[in-house]
Amino acid sequence: MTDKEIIASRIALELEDGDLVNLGIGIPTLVANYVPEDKRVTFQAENGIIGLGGLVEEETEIVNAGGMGASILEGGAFIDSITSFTFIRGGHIDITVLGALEVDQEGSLASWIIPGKMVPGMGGAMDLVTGAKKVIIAMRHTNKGIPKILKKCTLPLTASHQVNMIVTEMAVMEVRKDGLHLLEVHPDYTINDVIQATEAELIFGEVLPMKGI
Amino acid sequence: MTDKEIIASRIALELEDGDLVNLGIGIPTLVANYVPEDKRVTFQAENGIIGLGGLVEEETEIVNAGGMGASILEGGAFIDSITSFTFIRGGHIDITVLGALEVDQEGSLASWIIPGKMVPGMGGAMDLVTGAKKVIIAMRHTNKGIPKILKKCTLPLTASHQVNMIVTEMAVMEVRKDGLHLLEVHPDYTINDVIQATEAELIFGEVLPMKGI
Amino acid sequence: MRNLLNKEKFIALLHDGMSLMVGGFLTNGTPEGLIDLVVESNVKNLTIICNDGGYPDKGVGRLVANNQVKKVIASHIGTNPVIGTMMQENKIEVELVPQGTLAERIRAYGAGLGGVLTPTGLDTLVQEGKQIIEVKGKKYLLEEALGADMALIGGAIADNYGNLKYNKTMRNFNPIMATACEVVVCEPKRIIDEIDPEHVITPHPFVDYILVGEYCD
Amino acid sequence: MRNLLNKEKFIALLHDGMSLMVGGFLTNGTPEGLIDLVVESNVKNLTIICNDGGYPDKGVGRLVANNQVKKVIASHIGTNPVIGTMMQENKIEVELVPQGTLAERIRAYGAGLGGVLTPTGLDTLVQEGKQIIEVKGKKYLLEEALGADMALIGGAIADNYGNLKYNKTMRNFNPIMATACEVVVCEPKRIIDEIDPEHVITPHPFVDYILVGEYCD
Repeated sequence: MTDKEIIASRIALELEDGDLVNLGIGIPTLVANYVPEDKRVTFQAENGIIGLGGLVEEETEIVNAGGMGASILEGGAFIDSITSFTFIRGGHIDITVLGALEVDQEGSLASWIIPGKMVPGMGGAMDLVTGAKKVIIAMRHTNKGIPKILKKCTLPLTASHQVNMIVTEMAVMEVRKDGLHLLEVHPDYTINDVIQATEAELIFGEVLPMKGI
Repeated sequence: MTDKEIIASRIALELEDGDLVNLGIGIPTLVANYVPEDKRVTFQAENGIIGLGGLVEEETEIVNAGGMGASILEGGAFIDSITSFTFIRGGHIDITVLGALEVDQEGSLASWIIPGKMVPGMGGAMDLVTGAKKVIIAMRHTNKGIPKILKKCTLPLTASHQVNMIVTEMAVMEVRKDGLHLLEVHPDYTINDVIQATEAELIFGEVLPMKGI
Repeated sequence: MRNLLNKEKFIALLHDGMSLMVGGFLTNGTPEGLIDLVVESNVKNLTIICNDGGYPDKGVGRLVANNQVKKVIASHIGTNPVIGTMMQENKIEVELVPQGTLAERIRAYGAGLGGVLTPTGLDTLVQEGKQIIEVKGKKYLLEEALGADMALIGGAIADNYGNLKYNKTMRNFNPIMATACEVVVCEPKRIIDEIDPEHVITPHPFVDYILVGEYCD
Repeated sequence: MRNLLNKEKFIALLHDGMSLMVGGFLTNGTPEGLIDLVVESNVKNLTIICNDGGYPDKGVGRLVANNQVKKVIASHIGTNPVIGTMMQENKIEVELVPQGTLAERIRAYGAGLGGVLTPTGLDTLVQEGKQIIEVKGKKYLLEEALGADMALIGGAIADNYGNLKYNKTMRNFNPIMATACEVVVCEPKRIIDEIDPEHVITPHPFVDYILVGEYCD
């Protein structure tokens, strides 16, 4: 499995039967490929779909939140942006999976601006991390060796204290009141490898091998 | 014509082609009977109809804002209460016609509570008088001889400074910045009759006979 | 279909002191079958949030008549003289809210907003105890979000996935309340295979349970 | 049908310095025919309110590329590098607004509200210059209502009365913007006799003009 596949398949294990889930662009999108058959999970696209299906090649009137041709599943609904963010901000989304530039041990994240360099905008990300019941960050553990999991974010925040879980190709971490807990490590790495690649302080006791690998 | 018919038919002359209009319960409802054929007026019922039609006798799933069996005209729409009050509060209603217990020369009105006696509630009235572009009060000039058009309302207000026009069986009055102007008097009454029946100060110059009589 | 609920399971969800939002406008679109069951359960000290007080023998008025209600939050109670009388006798608490404000407060809760700024109610009794906030030189009342423990949704046609659309004027407060409660129960008028995705008013994730049985055509 | 509008009449409604809300999400549901005409009019100093910056050759991005835009209010401009470059060079002003907040601000204006209280953006740059208001012990940002001079509505099917429904995901911001502007112009994909009253998304009183002609199938 590639790093992306490791991250996506591990996150898919967090989905529960009946969940409404919003997946961000990039690695998060891949999570949909790993939903266990016995779980009925509904995906939302914030541009206005409840019951998002797979991508389609042909010209279509349906797009996903990345603007790509997409489909809707049976039992789905098309909604406007207000209803879409009623779901998102109102706590009706069980899980959102998003990428990030930085995450810190307090559960804050940065993902929408590198001042003076790149200002794509926050899109729906600020609402998603504020409103979803569970926020999972899906990203590579480092940016070419430079830690992305920090004591304190240095870039402008997307939100503070909203991240619940971080899944990388190396490890699974959970943000709790007392700090960032290292729960699982991928068999290819040691706990020390993870500590080395992480600026944040990691709290751990028994650490399990990454599930689903 | 009865008093009610005089009031309703005079108010109907205020409706312009293309207007969206909300009529309250009682005398205001009668205004719909007098819309000139050459004017396309759309009526709203705040429980959720754009394009309200007439009352119906048979059992129906459609009711008006008074809970009575009603109908919808071609080109109409059923909406929820949020959309209904988006129309109302957002200034999309051209004219609302409502009854009142008291109106004063500053354009304030009282219509939803007589403390210790009757507390029906404001329903949609507070939003209607706050949000509609033009607020017309349709009511008998007095309550069995006791003036209802006052210098200052004595009952708890529905809203302050929102009434634009008052139409009674005796007269047509307009609230302007400098006070309450007497514009028209029904041919059965003299200006003095109107002044006698009104506690508010009436400003007037040339007074016309009530239109449409 | 998932999340079907029968009479016994519904009654098991009820408890004394809970808050209930009940859809409908002068009982048009009110789920009378669910009201039957709340009466049967005889749970007490309810807070009822509804557009209006219904009638003594119809809609939420029946819960009042059965002495199950501690407080009513509504825009209008004029059609139910029982509530007026009980209010004068201090047997029931009534909070009157302008209809558009009631809709916005419920929507705000469902949408995760703390509240909205409305001009409605300024310089009236409605203003009492509320923050007045100025935006661009204009004054507004801060009206706070309003949620509840359970929504009772009526007037709906459900599909096999739990999506809802509504019959004509029965829509009113139903779709708004379906966003704003911990548990959302719908008593549909009927259940069809699938609602066209463009015609769904309340998408299925808002709906927790659909009541089936004698209360459904 | 009333309120039909041709190309010349539409262009006559445009003027320098106006604010335009443009429906669509990454140009899905954006009225490209109306954009064509705004380009043709060459009006300047526009404020554009749109979910995103579109693409350099599609959607509102074309107005930017044609140097007609003074300010963009959007949730995302990452798909249009031209805007990013012009922003760095101070040739265009960009106000980035969280997508849900953008929708709420527009809806608030259309509904006559002064603003809404949202938790989104707290403790971030979005908070700058805004009132923080506490409700029930929780902090919220006061986000003010946002209206515009004109809405350009796309992705719609109109009926002969001027009611609109929308094609699939083309709904997005269109129905919200249709409530929040002085003048609302729709470029429908097609016009049908009548939309079922239960399927209307934007009732006709919200719509001022329907564009007809070559821009309509």
